[in-house]
Amino acid sequence: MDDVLVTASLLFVAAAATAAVFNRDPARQAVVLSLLGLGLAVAFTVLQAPDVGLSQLGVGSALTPLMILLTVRKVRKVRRTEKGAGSGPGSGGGKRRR
Amino acid sequence: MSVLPYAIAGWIFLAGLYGLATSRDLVHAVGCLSVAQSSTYVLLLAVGYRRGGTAPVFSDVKPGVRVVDPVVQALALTDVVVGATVTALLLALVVQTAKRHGTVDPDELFELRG
Amino acid sequence: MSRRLRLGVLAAGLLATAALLAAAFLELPAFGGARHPYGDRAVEASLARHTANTVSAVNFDQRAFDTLGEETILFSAVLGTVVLLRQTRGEHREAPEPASVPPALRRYGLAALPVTLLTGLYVIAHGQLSPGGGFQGGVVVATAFHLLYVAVDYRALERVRPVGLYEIGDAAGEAAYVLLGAGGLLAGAAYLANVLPYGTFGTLASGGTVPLLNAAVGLEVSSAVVVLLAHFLRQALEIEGGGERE
Amino acid sequence: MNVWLGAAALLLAAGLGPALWGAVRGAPGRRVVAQNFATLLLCLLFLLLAQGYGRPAYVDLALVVSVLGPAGTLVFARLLLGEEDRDPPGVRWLTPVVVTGTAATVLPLCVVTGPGRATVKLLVIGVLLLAGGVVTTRAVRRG
Repeated sequence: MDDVLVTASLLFVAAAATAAVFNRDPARQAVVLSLLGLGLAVAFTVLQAPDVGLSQLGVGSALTPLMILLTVRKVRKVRRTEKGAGSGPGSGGGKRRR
Repeated sequence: MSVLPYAIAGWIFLAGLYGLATSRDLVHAVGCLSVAQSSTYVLLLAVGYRRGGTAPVFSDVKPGVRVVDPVVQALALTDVVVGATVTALLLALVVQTAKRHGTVDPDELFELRG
Repeated sequence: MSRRLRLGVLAAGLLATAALLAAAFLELPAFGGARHPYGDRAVEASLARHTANTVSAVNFDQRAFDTLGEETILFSAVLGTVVLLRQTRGEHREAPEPASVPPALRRYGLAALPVTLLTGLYVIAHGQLSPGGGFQGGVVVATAFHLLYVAVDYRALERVRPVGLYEIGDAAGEAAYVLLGAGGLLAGAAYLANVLPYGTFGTLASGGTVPLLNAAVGLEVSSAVVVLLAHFLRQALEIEGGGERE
Repeated sequence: MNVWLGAAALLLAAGLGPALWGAVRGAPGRRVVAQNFATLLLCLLFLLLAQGYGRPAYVDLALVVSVLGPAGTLVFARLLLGEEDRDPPGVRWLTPVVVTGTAATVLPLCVVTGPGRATVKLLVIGVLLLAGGVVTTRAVRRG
């Protein structure tokens, strides 16, 4: 039974890692990376390393996605400001959701 | 079964490298780097695993039972958290690049340089 | 270099790396083998010092100096991020518009914040007993505050999070670790040696210096993550203006 | 043959596998729903593993998922979903799946554990999971 769980969780991790690489849009990649983090936590637990699993859960479930999505938002904002810079002083404002 | 976990660690590492090298967006590249990094944790824990062993934490089992290797776990656990802060540093560099050059596409950045 | 040539070079490099990895993996001891000399000695040493969680014992006792290095990497990474993400000339701050949040979500955020905080502190405090410790619990504690941003409003988060205080907390955690190490020298042993009485096995006060170093790491990690996220949030939500271009 | 580990393997293959499939393709709304499913199932998976390995200490992982999982989904709901992602497909299944899944996992575990501190911890995790599931469904629905 142990071997079945180890194999299944590692295959899940390998699939999630491959999918994360082939999702080229960073915001959508963040969702896949969060699933990769959860999968790694399971794999660590079935390899009898709950300490590492906890560490991975803390980092992967909320912290890393939050940082990536905030970076994506900032990069988009900078690009928008640059594009609108020629058209007048009203650029860069606009309505945005937070 | 005896090399499958090592092979999976190798696969994750190579997949991460491939994504890093072909990335068209620096934020995506940072994500791929963290994928490649996670392969090291899988490899370390696979090396330390012992069949039929349990976690080397004696809060709810008696000392003397068969346990897996705690040394590799200690190595992996600190690196997971420290790795996240290094990811943050790289993302901060990406923000700075976007501000300076108005793009985060490595190819366009290369052309800007001349 | 053309795109096709680049892909060719990449493919050759990846294949060569794959071959090297395969050769190395075939020489490794088989997965799940019974022989773990370092692990067995680490468990013995940890039990001799009354620490139930041998992983924490390795981190904060047997390899405490290595953890000091890791902590310093963390500290410098945070320092670098803060420097890179500071407000520059030509940028100004604009207060973001308040978010409209359904009352149920707001109630959940306010109720889950103390529960998450408590969970994080529990994970830190039981580092030497059950799975957990300063690294893991610190991240949970820091995430707890950001429930206010995702479930309530950015301004609610800003009210409970004076960033300056957390910057001090980050430095204090690092300093506490270094000074606790020096305590070993004062007691006439080596730097970061476990010089305190080991206590009763399986209680919160067991393990000598392990719980103290663990708490120092918890303080540093939680403050560090709060500071990091504060700067990312400020850049993404408040700071406007492109900054100076070359 | 350990029933709990068997159930965990089944949950991993039949629960987390499809969740990964949903999270890697399609519109952001669909992906976030899949991510939310994954965190909720993960919590149940950790409870089953803790029982299967006979290690009550592993329950801490489920506790951490039950508070951080919803936080992660709320991050995506706040920063990734837009107006066009209102009411993504599959979201109406979230609450029923959470309620049945939690009841089907936590109640048998409580019976096996018997009264005591461990049961209280299990019930706390169950309540957190239900509250998190209901609230994240609302947040994802709004887009």
